[in-house]
Amino acid sequence: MSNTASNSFISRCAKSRSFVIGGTITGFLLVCAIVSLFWTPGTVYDIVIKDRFLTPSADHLLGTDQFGRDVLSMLMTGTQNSITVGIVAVSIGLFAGVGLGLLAAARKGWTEELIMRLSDFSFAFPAILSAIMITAILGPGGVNSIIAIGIYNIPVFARLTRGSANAIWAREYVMAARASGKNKLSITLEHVLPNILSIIIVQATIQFALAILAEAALSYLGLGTQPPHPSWGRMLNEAQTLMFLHPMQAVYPGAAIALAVFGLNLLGDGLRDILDPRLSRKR
Amino acid sequence: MSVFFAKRFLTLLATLVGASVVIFTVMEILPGDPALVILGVDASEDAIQALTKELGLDKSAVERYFGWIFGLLQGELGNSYAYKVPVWELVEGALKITVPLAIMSMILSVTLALVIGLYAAANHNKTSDITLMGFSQLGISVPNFWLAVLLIIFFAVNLRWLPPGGFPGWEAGFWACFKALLLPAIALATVQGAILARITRSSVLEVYREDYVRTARAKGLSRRATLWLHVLRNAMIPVLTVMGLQFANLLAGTVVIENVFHLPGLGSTVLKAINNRDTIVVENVVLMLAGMVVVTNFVVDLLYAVIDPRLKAHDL
Amino acid sequence: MTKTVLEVTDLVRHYPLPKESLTAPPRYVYALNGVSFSIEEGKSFGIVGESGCGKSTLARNVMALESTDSGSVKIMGKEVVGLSFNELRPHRQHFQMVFQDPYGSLDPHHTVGRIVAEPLAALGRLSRQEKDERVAEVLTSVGLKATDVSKYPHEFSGGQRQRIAIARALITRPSLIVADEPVSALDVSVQAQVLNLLRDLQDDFGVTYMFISHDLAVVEYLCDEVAVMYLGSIVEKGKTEDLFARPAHPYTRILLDAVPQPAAGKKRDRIRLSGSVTGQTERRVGCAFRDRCPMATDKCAEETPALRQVEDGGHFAACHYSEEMIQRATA
Amino acid sequence: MTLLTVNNLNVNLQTASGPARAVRDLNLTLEKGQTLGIVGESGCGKSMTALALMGLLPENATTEGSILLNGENLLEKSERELCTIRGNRMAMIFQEPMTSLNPVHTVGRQVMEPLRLHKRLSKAEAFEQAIRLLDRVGIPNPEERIYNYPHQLSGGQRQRVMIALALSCSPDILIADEPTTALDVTIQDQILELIQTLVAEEGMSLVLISHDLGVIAENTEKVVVMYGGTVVESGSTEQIFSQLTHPYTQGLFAAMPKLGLGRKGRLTTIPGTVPDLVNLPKGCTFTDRCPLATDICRNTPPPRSELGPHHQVLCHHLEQAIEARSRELYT
Repeated sequence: MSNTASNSFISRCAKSRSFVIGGTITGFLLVCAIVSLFWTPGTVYDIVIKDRFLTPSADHLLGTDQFGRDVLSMLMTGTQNSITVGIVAVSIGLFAGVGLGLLAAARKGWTEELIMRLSDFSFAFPAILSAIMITAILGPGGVNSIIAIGIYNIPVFARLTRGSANAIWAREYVMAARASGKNKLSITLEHVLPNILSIIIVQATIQFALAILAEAALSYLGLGTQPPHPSWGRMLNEAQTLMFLHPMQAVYPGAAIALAVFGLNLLGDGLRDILDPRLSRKR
Repeated sequence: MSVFFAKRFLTLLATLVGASVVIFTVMEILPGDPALVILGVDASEDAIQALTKELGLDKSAVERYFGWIFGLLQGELGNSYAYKVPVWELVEGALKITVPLAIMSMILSVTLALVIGLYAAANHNKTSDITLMGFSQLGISVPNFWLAVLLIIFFAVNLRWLPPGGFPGWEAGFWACFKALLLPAIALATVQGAILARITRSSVLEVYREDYVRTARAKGLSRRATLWLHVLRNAMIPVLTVMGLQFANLLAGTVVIENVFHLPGLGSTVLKAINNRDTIVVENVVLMLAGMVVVTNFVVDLLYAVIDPRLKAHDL
Repeated sequence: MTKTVLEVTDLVRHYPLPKESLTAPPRYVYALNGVSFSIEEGKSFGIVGESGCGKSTLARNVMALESTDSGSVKIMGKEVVGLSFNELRPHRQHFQMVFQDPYGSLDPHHTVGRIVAEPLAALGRLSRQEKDERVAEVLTSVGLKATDVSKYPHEFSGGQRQRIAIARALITRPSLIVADEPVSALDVSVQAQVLNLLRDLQDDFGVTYMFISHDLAVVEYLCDEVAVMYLGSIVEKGKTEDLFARPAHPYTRILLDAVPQPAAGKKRDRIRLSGSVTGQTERRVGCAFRDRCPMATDKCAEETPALRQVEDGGHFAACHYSEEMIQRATA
Repeated sequence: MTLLTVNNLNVNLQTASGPARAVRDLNLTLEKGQTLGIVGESGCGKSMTALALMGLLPENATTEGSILLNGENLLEKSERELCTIRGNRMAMIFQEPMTSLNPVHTVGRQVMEPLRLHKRLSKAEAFEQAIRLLDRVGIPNPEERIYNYPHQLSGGQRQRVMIALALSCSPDILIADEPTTALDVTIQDQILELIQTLVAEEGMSLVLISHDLGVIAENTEKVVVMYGGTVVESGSTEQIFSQLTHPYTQGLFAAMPKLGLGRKGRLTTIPGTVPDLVNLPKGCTFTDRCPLATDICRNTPPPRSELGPHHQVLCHHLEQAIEARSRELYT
């Protein structure tokens, strides 16, 4: 029986076009990140002035930048940065946000009111602006921008979790568990969490993509990842002044960001179709 | 007065008060002494102390907070530390860029979203639907500041149709300003529009499955008439929610986009002010941005009541 | 000597409503207005009424799933109202519940074994083997296979799911099972299977049922005693055969007459209800049913009828004209 | 001339697990002014039949056969032509009065809509007509109620609005799909009575769909019993209820708790569950649950036997089934 269940799960995965494309792109980026840890086609940290602005060739598939660094290698190494940002920022949001959301749904009353008002409140601040302010306090830098983005993820997950958890709390099987003498903690862990997990996973994928976008924006403004560590956003920043002479320098990193975000969004959509058949039937 | 309206209005006020406290606190923690930044590291201790006193920074934080708030209530924003001019003078010009930009991109994105979303929903699962949704997925993925750069390269550098950046000022005439804001507005609206288009489509499709839509079809209404007369208004409810939330993102986007296009709007003002440790400007501008978001969401809440009579009965 | 399993005395539950305006006085849904009854061991007690009469609220209060405003609920002689959730836990093995929706009442992520074993949590101290044995035993007793433990709810049909729910309620060998509309979501052919099962289980294990339903025929089939509820109060109660043969409250009579009969070409002669339901949010002097009652008089508006014995053998009704009603039925 | 004739209607639904035969080889006739009941359990195809008649089948459905309304085949009509028939010559009432009205429009606007669409009435004329219709279906103060939104009405009143809406263009045929299933018995009684009266006054034909044998018995002249997407027995209501013949009809009747039986006896149960429409047996759909079934039932579609005038039964073992009437068919 578990065999047929897993089979149908795999076949559902294979059937979802979004999942296949998104998964392939995400997988490709992961491979890039891992490979770049050990090997890149060219130099990333060394400045070779004589090689600046080379056009694409066999040695430099995407050419070089104004410091003579290999663009492809920088893009590959930039993947590491984006993935780290995504993982850390989403984890912060996930643990704190899901925890608060579950608490709000289980406790109700003023706890719920307080958590929800706080998260409402945080929505009044435009995300990037908050991140800018947080990095302004903590100083520009990769770690600080990640924390800023992570904090911003907390209310997103808190809201989502509380909303879906409330729906589960209204189910009869939760009432049956109450009637069995289960306390709220064990109901939360045994019934509520497993039933909302798929929704949270889907949202995590989407927040991952948003975190990459946000980090790129911060780095672009010079508040995120600092030189010399390669980051797609900072590459764009550096390319902007050269936009009129060397437009392709601005095209590559942006395309990399777009590809990563596109892949993750598709993956999220695909996961939604697979994990929540009720929703997928609706589209 | 109705509970619904009162509740929403109180939330609005509370959010604004809370926002002002948070902003002020953040600015207090912010490392860097405005006087030091203004005078430079070489300045003498006396000069710094004198300037600190002159700027009123020697007073306690609580005093300064209430000074700020009471000033605001009287329409006084105070003077910029860095430029020694009233903050309003700095902000006024910036508002005249950011607000039209935000409105322009909002209109653009909503129009885009409704047209695409409705068209895709009406052609559910046909090629046009799938293609449009593919493009919208792409639209969501593109970072708006990169799109801005691409737009500049294409429309300003290659085609030379539109200026690559800068703002001529409203004295230069509406048309010139419109042209200056068009590319930034498109860059902002594309992403927001793509998100909204997807929401619109799925919301319309969801409402299509409601029992009352079947009732409408059973009355003999055509598919198209059902869409306009019965589906649309119900489908707008979730779209409106997202629209309200999007506005915050749109404003945030302007901060970055203004930077790309060298527009002296609120975003540039706030970035510059943070660098200058011109805290009073930062406080005012951020509070203004938060205020815009809160007021927009308040308006959205009121719109709900117009669209959905059930709210009126329960809460209004 | 029979033992009383459930004794409910003067149970009251009013839900506050969200305020309509800032100045308006607080409003309530009067879900239960002083309900009293008791159930003897091994009997089935039916509670009938239309939607909004408070029967589900009653079930939740008896099960101590929400706080009670006032009154007392004694299960196996132990007062349940006022106990904290933790204090109550060990006592919960004595009363279990079966819900209406066979799809919503089973967690889709749990196996049947886990679902059925859940109430054992109240007992605590069972070994793994002991648990497995009891699950297997209880599954067989409701007509499922012991090997079904590792399956998930979605692999079962509605009727089988309801059997799983019944197995879950039975596993602690409770004295009382509160069943809230357990068959109303099922098809007729499956409903009969579940009703028969409930009867058999009573014969085999001597469980006591508090059986809530809107379907009079189902209640008549299963229950020894019946109470009819209207707007948060019991308007009539008594032995099933007495109450169905000689309804002493006009509302009971109307309910009975409204049930369509599956018989060839008979146009029934019946008393019909006039008007629509008075809101649950109003409290007035007099009989709550008077606006819809075909035989209401001025007395009904002035004097609230008390629940009183109208016939020997514990037939109670809350109507000024019960004797006339009985006379009419016997004539 | 016969108003409505359905010949060999087949409805197939494309589902994830394969094509489901929601309706197969369905034949019906309906004269002007006649009332027809379709009875069966969930998944028997009764609702799909109704939707097929209205041309409102879901997108994944394909149809074969013919539906003749006054000799015109509806299945061959364009969507535009169907729009002039729906709500005009054929109207429908749905099960859920709570969700079948648009929550953001006033009931007046919704009742006026078909009048403006089909009768081309002006706004003022439609408004007056709508008030008359609301009054006709028994809504008190229609002049005020016309401005109400659906959520301001009770379930019964909403169903009355739905009836007003269906009635607005005086259709030839009214299709009511489980119109009272979501309502309380007393309200059900009122609504069915209203439908009866209106159908008689207007000379409309009625197709009443229900799972409740009682509702069908009291409100129709002709009955079609459906199981597994196909008709197993049909005839006049009198005939069917006095001579239950098909094993399924017999079982369905015996499984139903009936008022007045008391606690005596035991309900008959039909073993098993409703069939999976994707994997139906080639022959009789009831094979797997039928006590009389033999090999021939599984593989050969049962013949249609005329038991009396218009009383048709589809069963391979007709004699045994008739003989079983006197005894318990199911044990």
